[in-house]
Amino acid sequence: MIDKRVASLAEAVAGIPDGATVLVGGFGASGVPVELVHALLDQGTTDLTVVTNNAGSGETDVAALLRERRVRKIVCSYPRSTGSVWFEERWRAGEVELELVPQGTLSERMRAAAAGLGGFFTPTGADTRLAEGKEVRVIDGRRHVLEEPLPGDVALVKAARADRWGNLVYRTAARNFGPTMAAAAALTVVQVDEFVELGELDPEVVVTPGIFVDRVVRVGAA
Amino acid sequence: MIDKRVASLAEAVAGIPDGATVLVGGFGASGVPVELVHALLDQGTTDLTVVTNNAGSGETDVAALLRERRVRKIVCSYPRSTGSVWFEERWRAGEVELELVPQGTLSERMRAAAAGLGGFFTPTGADTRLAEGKEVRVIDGRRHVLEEPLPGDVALVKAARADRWGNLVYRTAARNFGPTMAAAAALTVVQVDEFVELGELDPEVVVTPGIFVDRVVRVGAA
Amino acid sequence: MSLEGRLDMRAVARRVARDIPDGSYVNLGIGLPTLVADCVGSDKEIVYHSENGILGMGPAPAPGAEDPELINAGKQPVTLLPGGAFFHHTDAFLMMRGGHVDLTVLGAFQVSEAGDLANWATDDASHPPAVGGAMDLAVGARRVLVMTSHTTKAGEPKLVPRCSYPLTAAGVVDRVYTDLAVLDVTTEGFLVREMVAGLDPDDLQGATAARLTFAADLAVLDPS
Amino acid sequence: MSLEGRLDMRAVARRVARDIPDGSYVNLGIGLPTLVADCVGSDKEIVYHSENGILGMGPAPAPGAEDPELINAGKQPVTLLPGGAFFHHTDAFLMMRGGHVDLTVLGAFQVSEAGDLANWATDDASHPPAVGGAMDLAVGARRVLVMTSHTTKAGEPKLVPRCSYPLTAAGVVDRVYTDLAVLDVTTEGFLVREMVAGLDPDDLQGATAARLTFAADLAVLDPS
Repeated sequence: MIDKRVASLAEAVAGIPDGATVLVGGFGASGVPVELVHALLDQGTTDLTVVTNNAGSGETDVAALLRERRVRKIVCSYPRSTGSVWFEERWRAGEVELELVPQGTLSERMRAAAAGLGGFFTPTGADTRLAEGKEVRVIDGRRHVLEEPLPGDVALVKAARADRWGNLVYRTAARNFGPTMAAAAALTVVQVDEFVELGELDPEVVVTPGIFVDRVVRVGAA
Repeated sequence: MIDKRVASLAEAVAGIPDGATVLVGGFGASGVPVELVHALLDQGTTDLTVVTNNAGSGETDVAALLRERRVRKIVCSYPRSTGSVWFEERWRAGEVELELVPQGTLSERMRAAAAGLGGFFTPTGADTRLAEGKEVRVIDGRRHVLEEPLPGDVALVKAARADRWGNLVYRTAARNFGPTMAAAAALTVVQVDEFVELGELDPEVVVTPGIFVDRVVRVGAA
Repeated sequence: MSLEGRLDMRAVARRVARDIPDGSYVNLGIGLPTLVADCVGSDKEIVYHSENGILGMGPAPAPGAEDPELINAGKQPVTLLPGGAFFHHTDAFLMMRGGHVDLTVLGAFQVSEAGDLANWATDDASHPPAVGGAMDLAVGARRVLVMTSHTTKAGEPKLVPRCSYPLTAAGVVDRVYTDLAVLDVTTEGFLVREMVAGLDPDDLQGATAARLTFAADLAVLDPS
Repeated sequence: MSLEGRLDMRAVARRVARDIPDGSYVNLGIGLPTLVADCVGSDKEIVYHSENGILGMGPAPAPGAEDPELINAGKQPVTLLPGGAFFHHTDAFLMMRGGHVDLTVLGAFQVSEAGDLANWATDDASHPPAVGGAMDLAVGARRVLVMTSHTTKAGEPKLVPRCSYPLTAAGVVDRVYTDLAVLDVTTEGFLVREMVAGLDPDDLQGATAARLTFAADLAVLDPS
């Protein structure tokens, strides 16, 4: 019997160790697994490498992790945005390491990890400082950079609905990094708005099959 | 105004030149764009490189192309199956070149072309004769083979429904190579069972967005 | 030097919009380029792509009707048109990098005469760097249009022999639309196609660090 | 040499089935391994994966209820269980190569003492080669189980020091289930865990080209 549903946010993030690489879904405020990130914060986990597109804003989610000095390194494409004060503060103080990755390379590197690939050549970033130190090769007349897979120990993802097998569907543009991150981590933890019965999700419409998912929690759960 | 619907199978394959590399969807008899392949046959197009998982069976689709000597080369993972007599006949006579590719590498190479990547390292095929002549690199302690992108001049794909923008949904396991091939070709031609109005396909459920599709024809159309 | 004919950026957006073919798949960079969408005639059907997994973006929603998860690359609320679709980030960038987006309009700090684009970093060490999807769009869109003021606010030329700012991508820009001119990037450098009414070629060259050539059929930039 | 206790392959399938943990994601290779699905107890919930884009495959449909497009890797009609999902080929192989499939059961021409697997080509030059998804499964599944007769019909050993047939993948096999024994691939080669009742270790070694070691807790292979 497969049942990936857990009863609480605390249970959802239980066992995530200090030092983990955590993939955090979301683009701006869309699709961010806010409650899961706060559960991780409440648990006290620290020394994290956080992979996420933006570096948080205001006092919530990734910004709160930064404020509480739980983040050793952040891997992202666009850390500087309106309200990214805690990232900027920690970065200026040299308290957080930044690995800046072009957005498409960020998601493709996670996909490579998900797909068991050893890396890929991409034209993105060639001839720029983000290729510094990387292998460059001319392929079909164009310069390409060799990029490495980027796996997570953990992925924290927000979806709309899940069944007990962990099949997921998302809502509008909140899908963003969720499907890729869910597939790229050793432990994938998902928060959803709603649980549905097995078989209720149309098999043509499942976006993330449960094979990628380990734990699902309904937000609002105790 | 975007309207990718064409009125006939002949119009759907019009202009596909001799010598083209054609990606043909399908796995066994599931999801094969039979009518489009026969339209290509009727058009007389020849000297083709056909990329497809199997090499056809009996007297239809890819088997018919082989019988009529329209195929110079076939790139596939499993050419030998029940009824693949025309492939075997042409292969034994040295009339068709075979490039054998592991199935996952076949689809991943087409995806790399679709994604604008210059190639990828995969553990699949390392230490086997299918890696002969290819660059091998040890990554993370494991031997990987460098594989090249595999783009098509044309993709022939079967789907279930389409709207005038070319958005597609498929039916059960007939989806197979369709979404990847549709994205990997310069000209993507799709046969569907049904046209629907723009907006009728749920945006959460579109499997192949119309950006990948050039022409759509309803089978049974004149 | 008289640069009196300078257009406002809305007029530049109108000029860019005229060059977008009916039926195009278009990605508009954040900031100024988003003005272009409002200027495309209703006779054209354009499918707007957003890097966060949207095709078929429509205009901003009515106040109060915003969906906080349905946003564009600039994090502003948007709507979805009939025929639109959602997909994940990796597929969104497959579309961009893989040459499926017909055209992008991007802002720029500098464009070089070789078509190099610098639009992501100014090397201001007091701010952390941020790149987003700029590099992917620049290398991947079939046609890269740049929309920018011809000079900086301080009067520094933005069209240069070589970019001094960090590159976004090398040799990618096809055409530049400024508040003074429309210029193609050619193998011989910038070729001026159109200039605003009343501008003297010498004055345009004076506002440009790169050497300009002028098209034989040089036209007046119509700001309407 | 007495190999009288040989099991039929259905009994081997039953033995394999006992080793599949409840809740596993499983891909069964075409041919003999598909027997395993029928032998898994109803107390276990197993999610079967098929390379052509299916998770949650159910048993064969009733005669007349076949859907010609809903087939498994062996091109036989199947059904889909509640909770199942369809996806495209590239995602199906992402699951396989990326270590998401917990275990696979594969047939074999030969397995070497280093865990090398040869199961796709016999170098019969009169037939064209075909590989399918065999290499992807072999490198990607978290656990690779092989199910095979201990020797060929002609009596040639299939468990060998080095494969003479072309490799599918090197160093991937975890455990082998034959009609005579269950053997783990260890850093010291084949370790016999179980043998059929009444079989003499020397006879098993006699039917095996690779050197065998025998587990201290060697057990009888229960075929029930």
